[in-house]
Amino acid sequence: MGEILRLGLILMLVALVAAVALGFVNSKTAPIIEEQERMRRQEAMRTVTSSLGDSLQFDSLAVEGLANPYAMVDRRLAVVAVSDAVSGDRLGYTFVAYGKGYSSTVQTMVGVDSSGRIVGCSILYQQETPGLGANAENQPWIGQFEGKRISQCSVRKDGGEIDSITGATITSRAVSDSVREGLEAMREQDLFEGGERA
Amino acid sequence: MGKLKSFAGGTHPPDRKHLSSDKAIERLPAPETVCVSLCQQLGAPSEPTVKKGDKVSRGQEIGSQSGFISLPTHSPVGGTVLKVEDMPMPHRRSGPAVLIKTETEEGGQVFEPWPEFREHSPEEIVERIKLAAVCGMGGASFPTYVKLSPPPEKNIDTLILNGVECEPYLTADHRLMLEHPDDIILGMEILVYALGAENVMMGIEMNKPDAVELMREKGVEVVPLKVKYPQGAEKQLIDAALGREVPAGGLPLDVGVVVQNVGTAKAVAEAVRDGVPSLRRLVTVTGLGVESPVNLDVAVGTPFSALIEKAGGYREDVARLINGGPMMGIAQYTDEIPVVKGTSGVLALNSHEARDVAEGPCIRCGKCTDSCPMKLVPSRIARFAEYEKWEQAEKQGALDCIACGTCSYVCPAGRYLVHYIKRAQEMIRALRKREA
Amino acid sequence: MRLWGEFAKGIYKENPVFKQALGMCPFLAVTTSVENALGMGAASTFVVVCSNFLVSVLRKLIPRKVRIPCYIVIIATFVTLVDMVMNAYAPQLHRSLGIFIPLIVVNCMILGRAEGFANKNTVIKSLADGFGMGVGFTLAMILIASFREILGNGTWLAVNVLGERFHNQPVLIAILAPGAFIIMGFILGTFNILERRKAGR
Amino acid sequence: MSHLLVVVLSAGLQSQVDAIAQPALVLGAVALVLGLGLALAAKKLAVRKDPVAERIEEFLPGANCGGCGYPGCPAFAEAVAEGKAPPNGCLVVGPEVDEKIAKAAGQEVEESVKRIAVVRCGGGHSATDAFEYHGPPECASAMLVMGGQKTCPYGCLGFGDCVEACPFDAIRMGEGGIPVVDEESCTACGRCVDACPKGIIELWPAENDVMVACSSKDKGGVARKACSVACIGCRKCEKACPVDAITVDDFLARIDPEKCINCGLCATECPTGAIIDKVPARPRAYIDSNCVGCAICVEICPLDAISGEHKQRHEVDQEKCVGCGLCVSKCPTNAIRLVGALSYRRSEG
Amino acid sequence: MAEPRYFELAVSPHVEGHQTTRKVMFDVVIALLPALAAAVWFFGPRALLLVVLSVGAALVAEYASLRFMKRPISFVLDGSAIVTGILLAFNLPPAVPWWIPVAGSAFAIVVAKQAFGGLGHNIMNPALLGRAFLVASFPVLMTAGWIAPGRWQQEGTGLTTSGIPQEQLAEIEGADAITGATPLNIMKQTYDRETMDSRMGEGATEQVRESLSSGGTYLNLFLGKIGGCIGETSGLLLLLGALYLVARGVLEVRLPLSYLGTVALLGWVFGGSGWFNGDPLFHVLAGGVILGGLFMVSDMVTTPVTPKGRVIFGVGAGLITMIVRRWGGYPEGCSYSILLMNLATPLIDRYTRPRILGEVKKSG
Amino acid sequence: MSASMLMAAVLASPDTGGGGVNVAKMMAIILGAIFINNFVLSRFLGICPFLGVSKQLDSAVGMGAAVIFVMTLATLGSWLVYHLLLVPMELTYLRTIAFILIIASLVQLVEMILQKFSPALYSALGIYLPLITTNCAILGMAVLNIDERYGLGESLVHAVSAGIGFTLALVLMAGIRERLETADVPPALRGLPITFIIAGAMSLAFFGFAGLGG
Ligand SMILES: Cc1cc2nc3c(=O)[nH]c(=O)nc-3n(C[C@H](O)[C@H](O)[C@H](O)COP(=O)(O)O)c2cc1C
Ligand SMILES: Cc1cc2nc3c(=O)[nH]c(=O)nc-3n(C[C@H](O)[C@H](O)[C@H](O)COP(=O)(O)O)c2cc1C
Ligand SMILES: Cc1cc2nc3c(=O)[nH]c(=O)nc-3n(C[C@H](O)[C@H](O)[C@H](O)COP(=O)(O)O)c2cc1C
Ligand SMILES: Cc1cc2nc3c(=O)[nH]c(=O)nc-3n(C[C@H](O)[C@H](O)[C@H](O)CO)c2cc1C
Ligand code: SF4
Ligand code: SF4
Ligand code: SF4
Ligand code: SF4
Ligand code: FES
Repeated sequence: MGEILRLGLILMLVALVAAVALGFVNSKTAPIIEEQERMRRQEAMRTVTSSLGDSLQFDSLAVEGLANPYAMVDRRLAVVAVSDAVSGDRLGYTFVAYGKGYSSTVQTMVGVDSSGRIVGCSILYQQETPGLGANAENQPWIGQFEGKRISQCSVRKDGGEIDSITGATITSRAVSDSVREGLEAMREQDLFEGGERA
Repeated sequence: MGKLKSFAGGTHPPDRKHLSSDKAIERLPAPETVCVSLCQQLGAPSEPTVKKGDKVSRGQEIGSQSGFISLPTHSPVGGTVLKVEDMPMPHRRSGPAVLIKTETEEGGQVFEPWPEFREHSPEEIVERIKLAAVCGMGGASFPTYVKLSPPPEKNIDTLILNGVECEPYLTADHRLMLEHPDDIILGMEILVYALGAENVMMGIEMNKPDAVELMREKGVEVVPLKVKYPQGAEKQLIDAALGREVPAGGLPLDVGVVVQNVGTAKAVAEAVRDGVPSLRRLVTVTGLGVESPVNLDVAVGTPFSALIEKAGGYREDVARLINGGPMMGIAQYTDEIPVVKGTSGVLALNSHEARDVAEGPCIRCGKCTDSCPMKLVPSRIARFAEYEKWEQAEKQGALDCIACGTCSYVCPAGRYLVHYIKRAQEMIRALRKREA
Repeated sequence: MRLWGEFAKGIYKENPVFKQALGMCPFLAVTTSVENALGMGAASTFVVVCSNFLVSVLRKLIPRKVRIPCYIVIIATFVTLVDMVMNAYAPQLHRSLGIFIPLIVVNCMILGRAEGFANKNTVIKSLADGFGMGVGFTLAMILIASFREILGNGTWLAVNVLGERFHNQPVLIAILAPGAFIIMGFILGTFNILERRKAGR
Repeated sequence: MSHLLVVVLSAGLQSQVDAIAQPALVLGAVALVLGLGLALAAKKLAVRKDPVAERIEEFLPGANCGGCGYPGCPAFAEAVAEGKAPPNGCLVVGPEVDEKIAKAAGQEVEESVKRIAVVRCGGGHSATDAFEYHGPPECASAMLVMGGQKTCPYGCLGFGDCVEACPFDAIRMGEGGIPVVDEESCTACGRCVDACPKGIIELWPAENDVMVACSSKDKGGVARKACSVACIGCRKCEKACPVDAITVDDFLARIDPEKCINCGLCATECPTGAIIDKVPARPRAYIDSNCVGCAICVEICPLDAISGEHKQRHEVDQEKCVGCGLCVSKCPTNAIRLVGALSYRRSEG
Repeated sequence: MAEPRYFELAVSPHVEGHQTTRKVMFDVVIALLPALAAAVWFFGPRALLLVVLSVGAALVAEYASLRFMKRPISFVLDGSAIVTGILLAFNLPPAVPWWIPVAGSAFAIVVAKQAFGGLGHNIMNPALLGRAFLVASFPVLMTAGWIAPGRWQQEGTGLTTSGIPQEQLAEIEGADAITGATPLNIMKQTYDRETMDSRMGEGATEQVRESLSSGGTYLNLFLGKIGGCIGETSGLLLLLGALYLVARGVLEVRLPLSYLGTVALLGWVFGGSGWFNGDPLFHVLAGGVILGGLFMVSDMVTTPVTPKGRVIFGVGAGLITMIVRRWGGYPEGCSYSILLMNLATPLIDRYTRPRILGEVKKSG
Repeated sequence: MSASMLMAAVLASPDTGGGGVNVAKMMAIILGAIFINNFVLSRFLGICPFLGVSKQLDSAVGMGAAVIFVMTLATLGSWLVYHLLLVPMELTYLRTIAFILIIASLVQLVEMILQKFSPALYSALGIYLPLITTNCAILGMAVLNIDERYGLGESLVHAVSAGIGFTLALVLMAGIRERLETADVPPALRGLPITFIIAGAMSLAFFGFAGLGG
C-alpha cells in the first residue's frame, strides 16, 4: 500500500506543478484572449455597418425571447443596437447568425438598417472546405447580401435571390438561412420600422 | 430423349475425335527392345527382381510389389534383360526401368485361367487382379485391387464403368467399346462380383451414340451423358449418374461407389479368364502433327517413336508431344520414352493446335469459377499459390482440385491456373508431411 | 559533433514522419497550407523539446510504473501552454489549426521521444534529439503542405505561384482529405525509390 | 462536492492566488486518484505473461502507436518473443534498441563467423537446355515440368525464385544467368536456401573466398556435355589443395570451409573452371629483420614457400607464396607481414 | 538412330480457349461505339474530341507508368486502358474543357490502376475513381457544362471554346451556373418541394415541376435525347452494346441485372416524393444507371468473382445509388455507389466462396 | 457527487433541454459520424491504428470493437468531468490534460477489469486497449463533443457512431490489404505508401455520402 501511495503522490506532484504552471499562464493569457475576441467582433461590427455612418455607437440590446431559432448551438441571439454616436438616433442593428454548414457552424456578422434591410455581412468563423464552402468568406459572394431583405435572403434553389457557391450549396444555405432566420426573429420582436411585417 | 445428365460447370473444348474415331484398333508388334518402367502404377515403384543378362519370359514378374499401394511388374515380352537403371519416363525426368531385348511375343499366360470366375471367391479374384498388376487405365493408374478391397464398414452398392472418354482427341475407349464389348462386359461382371455391388451402370458421353447403342443392345444399363469436359472425372460422373456428391477430401467409396475405366474392365477380364497379367494397353496416336492418326494395341514399354512411326510419322510442323489427352496430359521433350499403363494417348500437336498464350494478369472475369467442376475459385487459389501462401490456398480448397485444367482452358488471361494449384497441392502435402 | 548527430537524425535518417509514420493525424489534417504547417510544426517542436527536456531532467525521479502517466501530464501541460499562448497571440492560426492543437498530446512522436530517448539520455542530448525531431516533423509538414497548397490553391505561403488562372481553378482535391492521403502515399513511394537507388547504387 | 471545493478554496486563499491554486488542487486531486488507481492496477495485474516478452517490452517506447502492425507495444513484444515479428519491427526506437530487443528475444544466434548465401552452380548460360519450357517463369514451376529445362538435372534454372525470396534485396540475377549475392546485404536468413527448388544455395562463411560452384553428381562426361563449367570429378583440385580441404565424392568436389585457407590453388588447377576464387589479387608474406630463424614458419607453410638457414633470417619464395597468412599468426617474433592487396576482402565491388 | 528430336515442354492444358484479355477488351470497345455515335449526334463533335483525348491520355499514362516501373510495355495494347479512357469520357459533362479528360485519365491510370499493380490488381474502378477525382478537384466545371441535346447544331461545334457556354462561364465565379438541366437535377429539386413550399409558399415549385415534365418523355430518356454525361444518355444503344457483349460471352448478367433490378425496385419504393409511388422506369433510364449498370458495375476486375458475391454487389450498389439520389447531396449516386461497393469487394469475395463440390458446410 | 446534481446537469445539457430527443438531429449526427465526417477518412483522427492494425481482417474487427467500446466510455467520463467539474469551476482550460488522464486511466481500468472478469472478452478486445490510449480519435472525440456543444446523449451517440465509422473504414481497408497481399503492387509502393493511396481512394469514394441527412 505504501508503494501505491507513493506512486499516486508522485503523479499528484507532477500534476500539481503542471496545474500551477497552467494556472499562471492562463491568468496571463485569458484576458488577452478575451480582448482579442472582443476586438474581432468590434471590428466586424464596424465593417458590416460602415455604410450607416462614421461615428457609431454600439449598445447591446437585451430583448427577451430573442433566441436564434436556427442555430444548432445554444447561444442567444445577441442583438446589438447601432446608433449615431452624436445624435443617438437608432440606425440599425448587428447580430451574429449561426448556421450549420458542411463541416462547421458558420458564424456570420450581420448588419441591418432599422428597416430590416441588410447593410453588410461578414463571416466571423467557418471551417468549411477550402476552395468550396470556405469561399463564402470572400467577395463577391458575401457582398450579395447587401441590400437584401428578409424574403430575398435565401438561395435561388429555395426561391430566394442569393446565388449559391457552385458545389457548396450547403454552406450558402447555412449562411443565408441563418441570416434570414435571425432577421425573422427580430421582426417578430417588432424591431423594424415600416413595412417589414409578414 | 429428355435432358442429358451432367454436372455443374465444365467446358467444351473442340473434341477433334473425328481424326481417329473410325480407325479400328491395330495391334502393334513389340519393338526390338522394350523399356518397362518399374513405376507403372500410382504409389510405390516395384523392386526389380531381375538383373542385366537375365532371361525373362513373357508375363514373368520382373519387379515385385513393394507396399500396399503398389503392384508387381511383368515383362511384356520374352527376351534378355539388357540393363536395369534409371531411364527417361513420360511422367518424370527419369525413373527405374528394365530394358529388355525382345525375343518372343509368345506366352504370357502365367496364371491359371478361370473361365468360370464365379467358382472362385471374391477374395481370390481380388488377389488375382493384384498379382496380374491391373491398374486403372483411365489415367491415374491407381492399383485396381485396392479399390476392390474397401474397408469393411463401407458398403459398395454401385459400380460405374467409365466409358466417357471426355478428353478431346482420344478415342481408344470408344474403339474398345465398339470392338471388344464382351470383354468389357465380362470384366464388369467380375468387378461386380468382387465388390458385391447391387447396381452397375456404364457412363458414356453422347458423342459416342454407336457405343451407347451397342452396349444397350448387350443389356448393359447405360447412362448417356452430356458432352462436356470433364464428364469422365469420377466425382463428376458419380454426381451426374447418381446425383451423389463425393465428400470433399473423400473417395467414391464414401458414397458406396467404385468407378472403373472400361479398359480396366478388359484387363480384369483377361487376368481372370485368361490368366494373363496386364501387359498391353490401347493408345490413341493422334493430333494434326502425325500423318494418319490410329488407335493401337501396344505392349507396355514400346517407345513413343514406334507409335508415331506406325501413325505415318510426324508432319512438318510438330510443336508438342503429349502423353495423355490435351487437357491433362504431360508434355514430353523427346519421343524416346516408353508407353506405360497410364498412357491413354500419344498426341503430336502442331503449332496451331498447341496452346500458345502469353500469360497476363488475371482480370477476375470469373470464368474459371463458373466452369470449375469442383466449384472452386481457381483464380484465388492460384493467386495464393503464386505468392506462396500455401495455408490460404489450402483453406480455399486447393486439395479438392482434380487438376482437370478446365480453368486454365477458359481463362482469357492465359493464366497457368492448374499448374499453380498443382504446385500448391504438392507444397501443402509436403508441409503436412513435415508437420506429421 | 555528437550533438549534431542527435539533431540531424531526426531530419532524414529517423524522420518521425517518413521513417516512422508517427503523428499522421495532425500531419495530414493541418497541412492544407504551408502557413499551417509552420504553425503546427512550431507548436509540436516546442512541445517535443520541452517535454524531452523535462523528462530527461526528471528521468531519475519518476518511478517506472507511473512514468507514462507522468509523461502524459507533462506533455499535456506544454500542449495546453501552447494552446493558450497561440490563442492569445496568433488567434488566426489558432483557429485554423483547431482541434489539432490539443491533439498534439497524443502525437505518438512526442510520447515516443519521451519514452524512447529522453528517458534514457542526458538533458543536452535529449534537447538536441527533441529539436531534431521537431524540425524533422516540421520540414516533413512543409514538404507535403507545399505540394498541397501549390496544387490545391496555386499558392505557396499565400504567394501566388502558378498564375491567376490556376489559382482560380486549382486541383482542389489536393487540399481535401483524399489528396492528403494520396500525396502522402506518393511521397513515401518516392522516398522508397530514393532509398533503393542509394542502396542499389 | 465540487462546490464544496470552491468554498474551501475561496475561503482559504486570496483571490490572486486563486487562479493558480484552484487548478492545482483539482488537477492534483484527479491525478492522485488516478495515480492510485493505476498503481493499484499495476499491482493487481501482477499476473504477467512471458518473461521474455516483458523484457522486450522494457525496451519499447510504450507509446502504443501501432506502427508495427500490432495492437500496441505489449502485443508486439509478445509477437517478437514468439518469433512472429521481427525484432526491428518497432518504428520508433533506433537500431541500437533493435539490437537489444533482438538479444532479449534470443533470436540473435551469436554467430562467430558471418555467413552469406552462395549459389552452388556456375552453369547459367554455360549450361545447355534440354528443351524449351513454356510455363510460369519460376524455378519451382519449371521444376514441376520434368525437373526444369536444363540438361543438367542439378543446375540452376535461372528464373530467380531466390531473388524474389530474399527480403533484403541481396540477390540479383547476374549476367551469366546465375544469381549473384551481395555480400554486404545478405544476412544469412536462409530464405533463398528454402526457396531454391534445386537446393543449390548454401550458407557459406563469408571469409571463405574459394568455393565449388557446381552441384552436379553426374559422371564427368555427362556433366561436361550438359554444362561447360561443370565439376567433372577429375580430382585435380583434391591433389592441388595444400591443406587437404577438398574431397571428391559422387564426381563432385567439396571444400571444407574450416580447413580451406583461401589459397586459390584449386581454382587454378580446375580444368573446367568449376571452382570460383573471389580474391582478385593475393598478398604475399614478407619476413623482416625480427626473424630469429626459428623455422616454425617453414613447418607451417603448406606450399613450402619459406626457406632459410637455422637461426638466420628466413625468406619467402614470392613465386610460391599464395598469401594464406598461416605463417603470420604462428611467428613468435611477429616478423611476418602480408604485403600488397591487403584489404582485398572488402574492397571488391 | 536418327537425330533425336526435341519438343517444347509446357504445362497442361495443351489447347487454348477462344477468349483472350485483348479480345474481351476490344469487344467492350466495340460495344461502346454505338453509344459514342449517339453522343456525337446529340452533343456534337466535341464529344468525340473528348473521348479521343481521354483514350489518348490513358494510353500515354499507361505507357509512361509501365516504362517507369520497368514492366512489359506490351500491356499497353491489351485494350484495358482504351476501355478506361472511353468510359471516363462517357462520364463527363459534354462541355468540359479539353484538359479535364486528360487529367482524369491520367489519374485513373496512374493512381487507380498502375499504383496497384496494373490490370487486374486494382481495387477500384479506374474510370470512376478518375471521375470522382475530377468532381472533387473541379467541382465547378464538373457540375456545369451540360448541353441540351442537339444544341450544337444551332450553335456550331464549340470545338474551339472551353466548351462551357459563355453566359455560364460568366456566372461560375462564386455563383450558381444555370445549367442545362439533367433529369436528375430536376428530380432532386422536386424532393425539396416540401421545404420550398413551406418556405416560399405554395406554387414555388411550379417552375420546377414544369421543367420536369418538359424534361422529356420516356422515349427521349431511352433514346438519349436529354441532357447528361457524354455516354450515359442513350439507354437504347448502351443496351445494344451490352447485348453484343452477352452474346460474346463477355458480360456476366448477374451484376447488371441485380443492380438495375434493385434500382427499379427502390425507385418505386422511395424514388418518388412519398413512399411506394416512385417511378421505377424513370430511375433506371435517368442518369448514369444504364451506363454504370451495364459497363461499370460489370467491370470484373473490381467486382466479386463469385456468383453470389456478384448479386450482393449489384444489390448493394443499387441501394447506395438510390439512397444518394433520394437523400444525398449529389443528384446522382451511381458512380459513388460502385466505388463504395468496390471497396467492399474483397470482403464480399471472401465471404461468398461457393460450396465446393462435396463440401459439408460446418454449422456456425 | 450527488445523484440529483448529476441529473440536473444532464438535464440541463443542450440537447435534452427542449422536449425530448431530436430525432432528425440524432440522425444527422449518426450519418455524419459514420459516413460523411468519418473519423479516419475525413477528419484525420486515429490514422495511426488505421494504418497499423489494418493488415489483417481479424485484428481489424477486434480493434474496431475495442475502439467503439473505449470511445463510448471515454466520452462518458470526459463529458461528466468537463460539465460537472471543469465548467462550474471555470477551469475549462484544463480540459486537455484532464481528458487525457481520464482516458488513460479508464483504459487501464477496463483492461484490468476485463482481464479479471472476462478473459474471453479480454483476449478478443483487451490486447487492443493499450493502443487506443494514445489514439487521437478518443481524445479528439472528447474535444469535439465539447466544441460541438453536444449534450450527454448526443455525445454518446456521436461516440458510438464515430466508432462504427472507424471500424467500417478499418475493416474495408483490411479486406483490401489482404487482397493486395497477392497483387503485383510496384515494390516502391508496397506497404505504407499503397495503404495511403487506398485511404485516399476510400476517402474519395466516401464523398458520395456528402450531404446525406444534412
Ligand atoms: C469533400 C467535400 C467537401 C465539401 N465541402 C463542402 C462545403 O464546404 N460546403 C458546401 O456547401 N458543400 C460542400 N460539399 C458538397 C456538398 O456535399 C453538396 O454536394 C453540395 O453542397 C451541393 O451541391 P451544389 O452546390 O452543386 O448543389 C462538399 C463535398 C465534398 C465531397
Ligand atoms: C491414398 C489413396 C487411397 C485410395 N483408396 C481407394 C479405395 O480404397 N477405394 C477406391 O475405390 N479408390 C481409392 N482410391 C482411388 C481414387 O478414388 C481414384 O480412383 C484414383 O485416385 C484415380 O482417380 P482418377 O483417375 O480420377 O484420378 C484411393 C486413392 C488414393 C490416392
Ligand atoms: C479431369 C478428369 C477427367 C477424366 N476423364 C476420364 C475419362 O474420360 N475416362 C475415364 O475412364 N477416366 C477418366 N478420368 C479418371 C476417372 O476419374 C477415374 O479415375 C477412372 O474412371 C477410374 O477408373 P480406373 O481406375 O479404372 O482408371 C478422369 C479423371 C479426371 C480427373
Ligand atoms: C465488361 C467490362 C466492363 C469494364 N468496365 C470498366 C470500367 O467501368 N472502368 C474501367 O476503368 N475499366 C473498365 N473495364 C476495363 C478494365 O477492366 C479496366 O481497365 C480494369 O479495371 C483495369 O484494371 C471494363 C472491362 C470489361 C470487360
Ligand atoms: S480448379 Fe482444379 S478442378 Fe477446378 S477447373 Fe481448375 S483444375 Fe479443374
Ligand atoms: S478465368 Fe482467368 S482471368 Fe478469369 S477470373 Fe479466372 S484466372 Fe482470372
Ligand atoms: S535470402 Fe537471406 S541468405 Fe539468401 S541472399 Fe538473401 S539475405 Fe542472404
Ligand atoms: S532458386 Fe535456385 S534454381 Fe532458381 S535461380 Fe535461384 S539458385 Fe537458380
Ligand atoms: S496521430 Fe492520430 S492516431 Fe497517431
